[in-house]
Amino acid sequence: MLDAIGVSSIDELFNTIPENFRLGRDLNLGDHVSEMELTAQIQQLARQNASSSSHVCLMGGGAYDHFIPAVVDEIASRGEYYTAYTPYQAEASQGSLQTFFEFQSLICALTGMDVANASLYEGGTSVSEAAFMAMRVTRRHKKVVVLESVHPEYRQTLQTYLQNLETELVVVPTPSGTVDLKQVAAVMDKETACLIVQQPNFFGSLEQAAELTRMAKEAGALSIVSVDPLSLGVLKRPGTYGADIVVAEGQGLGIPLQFGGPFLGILACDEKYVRRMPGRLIGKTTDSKGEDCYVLNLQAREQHIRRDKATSNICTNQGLMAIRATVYLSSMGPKGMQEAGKRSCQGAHYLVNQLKANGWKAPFAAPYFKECVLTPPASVSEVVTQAQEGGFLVGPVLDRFTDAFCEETQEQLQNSLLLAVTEKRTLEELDQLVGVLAS
Amino acid sequence: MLDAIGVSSIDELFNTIPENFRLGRDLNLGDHVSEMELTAQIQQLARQNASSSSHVCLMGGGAYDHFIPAVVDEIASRGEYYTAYTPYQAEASQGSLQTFFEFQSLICALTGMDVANASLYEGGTSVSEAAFMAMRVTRRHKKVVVLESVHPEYRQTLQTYLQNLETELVVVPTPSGTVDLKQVAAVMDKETACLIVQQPNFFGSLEQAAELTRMAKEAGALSIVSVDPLSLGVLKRPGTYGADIVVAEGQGLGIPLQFGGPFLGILACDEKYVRRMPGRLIGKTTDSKGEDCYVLNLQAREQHIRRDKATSNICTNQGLMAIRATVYLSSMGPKGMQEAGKRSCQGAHYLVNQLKANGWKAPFAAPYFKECVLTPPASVSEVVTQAQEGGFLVGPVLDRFTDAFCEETQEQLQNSLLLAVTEKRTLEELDQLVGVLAS
Amino acid sequence: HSTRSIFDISRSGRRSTRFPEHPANPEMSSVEEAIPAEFLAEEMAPLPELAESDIVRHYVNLSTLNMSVDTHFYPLGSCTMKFNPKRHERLAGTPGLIDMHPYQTAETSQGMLKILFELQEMLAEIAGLPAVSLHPAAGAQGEFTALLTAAAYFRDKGENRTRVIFPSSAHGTNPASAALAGFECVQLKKSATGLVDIEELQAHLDDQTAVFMITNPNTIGMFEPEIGRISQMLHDVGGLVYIDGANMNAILGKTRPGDFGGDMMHYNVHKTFTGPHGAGGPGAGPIAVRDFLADYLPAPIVTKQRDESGNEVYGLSRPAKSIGQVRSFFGNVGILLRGYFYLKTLGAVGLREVSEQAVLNANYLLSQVKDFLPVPGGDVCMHEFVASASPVLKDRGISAMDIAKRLLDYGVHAPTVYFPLDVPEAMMMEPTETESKSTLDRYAALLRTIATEEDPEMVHSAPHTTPVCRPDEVKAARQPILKATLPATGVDEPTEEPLVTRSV
Amino acid sequence: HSTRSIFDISRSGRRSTRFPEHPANPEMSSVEEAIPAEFLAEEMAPLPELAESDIVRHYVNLSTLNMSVDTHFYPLGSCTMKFNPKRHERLAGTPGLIDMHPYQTAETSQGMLKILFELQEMLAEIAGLPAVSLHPAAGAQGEFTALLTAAAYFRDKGENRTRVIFPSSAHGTNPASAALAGFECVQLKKSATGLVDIEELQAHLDDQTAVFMITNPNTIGMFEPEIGRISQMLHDVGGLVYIDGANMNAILGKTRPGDFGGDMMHYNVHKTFTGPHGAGGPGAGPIAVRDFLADYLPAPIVTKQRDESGNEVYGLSRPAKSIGQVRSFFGNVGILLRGYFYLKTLGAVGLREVSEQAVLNANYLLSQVKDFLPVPGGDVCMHEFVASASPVLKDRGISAMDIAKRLLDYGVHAPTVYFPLDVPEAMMMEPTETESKSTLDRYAALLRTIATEEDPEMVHSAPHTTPVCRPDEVKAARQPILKATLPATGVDEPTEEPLVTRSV
Repeated sequence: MLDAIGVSSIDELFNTIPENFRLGRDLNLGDHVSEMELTAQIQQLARQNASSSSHVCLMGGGAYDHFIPAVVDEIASRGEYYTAYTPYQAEASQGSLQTFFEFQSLICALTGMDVANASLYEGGTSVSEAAFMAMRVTRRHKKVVVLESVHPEYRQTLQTYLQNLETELVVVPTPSGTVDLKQVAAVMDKETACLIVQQPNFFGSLEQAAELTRMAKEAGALSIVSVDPLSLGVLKRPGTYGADIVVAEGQGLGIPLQFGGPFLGILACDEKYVRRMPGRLIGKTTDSKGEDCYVLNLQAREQHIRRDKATSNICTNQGLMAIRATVYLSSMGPKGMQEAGKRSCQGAHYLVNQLKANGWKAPFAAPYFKECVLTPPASVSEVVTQAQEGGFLVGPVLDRFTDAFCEETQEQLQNSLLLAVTEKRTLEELDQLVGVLAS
Repeated sequence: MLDAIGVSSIDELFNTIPENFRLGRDLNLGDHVSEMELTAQIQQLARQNASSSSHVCLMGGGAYDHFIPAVVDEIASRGEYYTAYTPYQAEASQGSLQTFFEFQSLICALTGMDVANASLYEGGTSVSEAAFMAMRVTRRHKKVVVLESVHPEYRQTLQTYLQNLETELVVVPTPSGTVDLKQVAAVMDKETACLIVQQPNFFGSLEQAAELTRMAKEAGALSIVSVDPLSLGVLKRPGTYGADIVVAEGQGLGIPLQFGGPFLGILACDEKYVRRMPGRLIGKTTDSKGEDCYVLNLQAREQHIRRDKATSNICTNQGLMAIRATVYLSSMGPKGMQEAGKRSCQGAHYLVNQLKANGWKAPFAAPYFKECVLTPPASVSEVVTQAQEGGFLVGPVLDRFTDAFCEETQEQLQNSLLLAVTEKRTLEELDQLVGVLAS
Repeated sequence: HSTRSIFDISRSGRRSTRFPEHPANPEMSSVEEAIPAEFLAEEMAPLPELAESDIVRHYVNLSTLNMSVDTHFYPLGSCTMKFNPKRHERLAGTPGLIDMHPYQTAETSQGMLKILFELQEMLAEIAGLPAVSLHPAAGAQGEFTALLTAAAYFRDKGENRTRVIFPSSAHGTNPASAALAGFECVQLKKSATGLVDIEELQAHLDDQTAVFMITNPNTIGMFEPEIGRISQMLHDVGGLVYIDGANMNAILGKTRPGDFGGDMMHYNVHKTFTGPHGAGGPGAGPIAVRDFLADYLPAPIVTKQRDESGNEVYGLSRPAKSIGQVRSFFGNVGILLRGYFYLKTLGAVGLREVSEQAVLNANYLLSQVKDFLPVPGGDVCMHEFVASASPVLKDRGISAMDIAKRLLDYGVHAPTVYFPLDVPEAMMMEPTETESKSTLDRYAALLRTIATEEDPEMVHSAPHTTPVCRPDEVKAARQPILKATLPATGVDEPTEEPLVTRSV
Repeated sequence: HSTRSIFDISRSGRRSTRFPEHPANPEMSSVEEAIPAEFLAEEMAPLPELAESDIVRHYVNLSTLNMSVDTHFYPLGSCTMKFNPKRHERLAGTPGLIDMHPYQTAETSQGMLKILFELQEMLAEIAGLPAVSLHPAAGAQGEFTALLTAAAYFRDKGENRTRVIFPSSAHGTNPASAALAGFECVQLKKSATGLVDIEELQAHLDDQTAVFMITNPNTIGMFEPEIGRISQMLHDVGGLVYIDGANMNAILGKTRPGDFGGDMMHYNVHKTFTGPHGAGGPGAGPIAVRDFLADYLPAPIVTKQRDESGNEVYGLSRPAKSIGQVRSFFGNVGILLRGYFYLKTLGAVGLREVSEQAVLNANYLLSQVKDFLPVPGGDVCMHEFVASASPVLKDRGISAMDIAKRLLDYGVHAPTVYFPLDVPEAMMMEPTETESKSTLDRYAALLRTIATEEDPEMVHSAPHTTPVCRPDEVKAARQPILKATLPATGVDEPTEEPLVTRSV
């Protein structure tokens, strides 16, 4: 090969790197290890972690231990999917393209919206992208309103995204766990691009989402509703109460917890905003022989065409996670989503009632779905340790987020934690947890 | 659908079953469980077992904890392979056919033989099938000679296979761990169909396989050598010393232990016996367009054609295990096989020497490869428990097989066990085991 | 596609799996020190040298040349090509199951033994036969094992019974197993419906009769109406009835071999209970037998006892007069596990629904094709039926084989053809319960299209879209090419490529 | 192939995943009791109803319509489509890694945190930049995050720098990220080699200059010879140099962004360190920055300390002046793990060999095609090069797009075409280190065959063997069809099918 190139060594090929910049030593990375050694090392490191394999997981806060049907792994582990590139070359990518088209369709069916893109990074950036989209649609760039009950990390992300811009981020406090509609009315005005609501909210509680959506519309702003997709087998789909943009963290849709990512950003909206959407969109069309086929659509919105005028900078998205969600939703169907939602909701209420009987308090009175803020009669950090030793993972403890809440809300969250119950949890497990925490 | 058939109920379709034979009740199998429940139940049952995940496994006796490259699972878990049928329909099965052709080729390369079939059940039945084949080839149906040092379950299998026939099974005792050539010479005669040898033998020791092969030839019998495929990166390939039939348990070639099966029966032989072979054979040929392709070959030997005159009754074989072995050997290559063999052999000798320094005895003096019979200074059953509590699986304890050995050999095996060291074992693990057993 | 083998794409120096040398240690001997030179190989095995990327691309592409249940409708009669639930495949790989050594102590195997014990019980219940051995490796070995069990029973009773009888439509494994077990084989005459001619059978029965082997429902897809009388006839002469369980998918929870007179049977776990077919195997062939045969079953059997504290304790035991093992180790546990998962998943009602849906699907398909592919067995079948392409051959010169090959062009696997021999131009179709009505409709429409295809030459010369077309089997058999080897010519790459060409 | 969607094959009553109801318990409330009716959905979501067998056959067949690294050579320039080791895919699924909740306490996450800490350290070493954040979700978010980090740094210093500059060959994400972060974008003029015009750059530099973003080696595959001077120029005006790490595969262990003047950079873990591309993602976009920027990095960073007993204890911390999070949770850990496995697997020497082999392969390919596809960058490239199909277009009317499409007919994925815009009829090729010489030889021969193909119409109208050919994008955009829905017409199957049509 060197002869064909006309050089005498591989090093010669690197002569274009100025000599003073060449690294004259080995990187300090250590020696290579074999597949066999690596396997042993990683298994050993993995054993140093707790996880939902070693413990029964009731943790919440935007990532949940939901059940994943085996068919999801079966499909997503096919090399034809996971080693393919972004489907720019339509003829070589009909598999991915049709699957993403089906993903868009399923998300629309689940949320009740007109159109969904083919994924964003995760829940927090989806909220931010939705806010930017709302600013483009409304041409209002001065003010974004968000409820304090939206996930603090989503709000933090939005704040970071806005930090080098002029846009004001107004947070409406929610010291009673859900927002007071009057306080929202007080801040919505003609400069407001959007109102951002989470349903169920970060505390697990149900906001007056339909009413809030209406209030946004009245102010000429867009309503952005962040939902838990796993609630939509039971709770109203936001399309049915007029949400303009729906975003979601799609982790529950067949995606493992994996310490926080990769997850799945979902964004769906009203048809009329489609050309302002961020992210990839797949469309159906016909090919040169007149046959139906799928293709990347409306690419003129995207960074590789529009560059600094693009609707977002996103390029690499969460394709494989969207494939997982597609297979997941196909496997769940309408009844599976309803059953999972019911089981989660019933389990959560059962657990909360049992704990209340043992002296635990729930600071917020609003209806909740599968997750709830609870204050134990003992120190919350001791409770976490006690649970852990008894084989349970609980939390997060809410002092983790103290900076994210106003003083009044913080007071409510003192010595408390989130507990979430998914469809995976059995009554036996819940009873056992109550027992562990009572002892 | 019922209308199209012209019946009013599904039950009507079962009217051809005489009424007195219809089961008028539910089977006593219990209620169905969901995927989610089954998963939880099985994981709980699996936790009640020790295994090479929970313990460091040094167990031997014909099944070993060898390393399995991930690529083996990647390929063998493709639905196109594992949900396909036997490749009778060549046009719909070129994937399986070519893969099995490559399996045959790799087994020939590994053993040094001319031709290999596309798999039998496992090591024990391979020995039996080889003996039947030898009887067909030699037309001697009266006597089969097997060394006592052949795996006792292989011998037991052979004995069962012969139990309704007239053939005499002569076992040559091996009280010193390997056979005395003179004793073999004494039983080989003109009525002997074959001499069956295992190399390394059940005790891990090396027989004079080349010499034994020669002795079989001299008697006009076939030599059948059962090998450990994982030894053939280091030890002589039986084709190089003239073995007529080579059989093997192929479990080490990328197949998990799974409590004893499915494993992989290997059978390879000299070209001139090909039409007497049992099992499926894939051949290369051309199709109606003159293109190269693969096809089931010499099917006239098989049960679906020749029925009671077939060379074997085997139909379902171990296709998927052969695919695993094919990918495994492709991934190992000549150097990988050599490295694995060396590591196993060196590790075994290191461990045995350390244990000997601690008062353990090895009853047999012959050279061994990766496995050895050892007698601890304490009670062997206590040693097994001690190892287990220290995180190690050792054995089998040899009193498990007492019925299988003559008295003189049994005496040597008193209070002893097999220990096997594969390439997976590190010096640290071996040192740790020595420490656990010393305490 | 390319038919180049891994030997052709081998390049000296490429690597995939590597192992480190043990760290230097004064007490470590070299292999040459440990083992005398006479035992050591003089050169490495001539295996191909490949990077992991070479291997993956080669076999992934090869795999896509197959038709399989996961990708295509596969109505292969007698084979029960049903869908394999993906959870079961994955659960079989659970750590603590897949990596258990077969010689672990019972104490360290309680979870596994409990599963296997429960499977024994479930299979006994489904069979209506009380004693089960999970040991045989596949259906054919199940037959062989049961016949040896019968032989041991007769021997123990001092009877000399040498003959095994079966219908002409029997699977080839029946006579092959009987012959291997040392029996003389008697085959009944052909019958277009596969039903047993009672008088012919009676003529063969005497005190030499050991076993009558019968597949019920039979290979034509019909339930033998005289099975009760047949069993009685066998029992009257002191013989036994063996039920080949290949067609159990038709009768699960509807009727039981033990109830209609069977004394012994085997299951094909990969047919009936979704162990996948694995391109030919592995299977598992558990057998169930009557109580008086239990003592002769092969070892080992899983037992359940209670310890002093009343806890369940599982163990392995050897029946009193066991014929011994017919293979090494316990059995094809990995496949048995899949069967267990399947039975747990379905429960009693679900399992009965399997057969109900399988029979419904088969009858529906039959109703859609019988007008142009006549079915000698009649208008009602069990889980499969055998149609005949004779009229199509006569009218248009299109044979069963032609139709089978042409189906491949439409992305459907061929049915079983020319088996059983009892039906001319046989096409044996088994849709299974996991296929939907729309798949059956499409298949029936395809058969009709092919049978009436305008240009019969397109059918004769089919398939046209598959990687290959009608391989020359005669040529293959005449001068067998049964392996590839490394090319003799040198290669132009370095002898040890850098680390990056390997996976790890 | 069929383009019917899962909505089309839906049949009422078919099921795959089911969940049991909780057992009856007096303290269990119904959902209707727990939640007021105003919040509850009035009907089920109109999702399709399918059995697992339907799902598997649908998606397995769909997947095979893709070209992928596992199945085809994929010389897509700028994308580093290298082989993904299979062990890494499986290890990422290890229980205890894949199923950790992001809010677990540090105490219950020590193994994971150790891995992530070591990865931070390794990425810092490879970059020659001391501070690393693993937080960004992808390369584009890495850019955005680094730009915000720079903005916070400037703001903290009281400087008002509003402008980001980049060459015309920059990836689209560079300007898009800069704009999103609130910067004004300045693009340099086109250059056929992609090298920076020093004078032009100088003309743009002033105290408004925040960052110069440069991909080095650049998108043409050339190492910027003036990178030292460029960095100096930026630093002279108080600006920062951002290195787009898309092309790190060329220089691993050979030179480091921090050494040649970069102040900030991102990695594309899915390009350089074999996180698979996943049909578009997920990626991970860790960034590395100079020490003076470390305090502004996003939270969280993994830290290592020692407890009283001297044991290593890992934790998460927030840098003093952090810009905050740019996403929820820690980062795309699943992808970061694959990067970690890869770096451990290769070590220092193996990693350098990656770049050496990648550059060797690219130069060899260049040498084989330059006579008919001229390469404006010259005879030597780094890991990729940009050839021009202009002469072929001029002589034979065959465009870069035509060649790209025709390659698909031969089972090779197309190279990147028409990017960067600086080269007319650009064909950007990156073979990567994991392809063998024989693959490169075949590819070069194919390019030559296509460029000289007898009937150019075969090339214009290509591809001919793919499932579809040249979709109508204009039609797609004009009247977008962006989803499927359930058919309005009824179905003819029972409303609740038996258990057997589900997987479990």
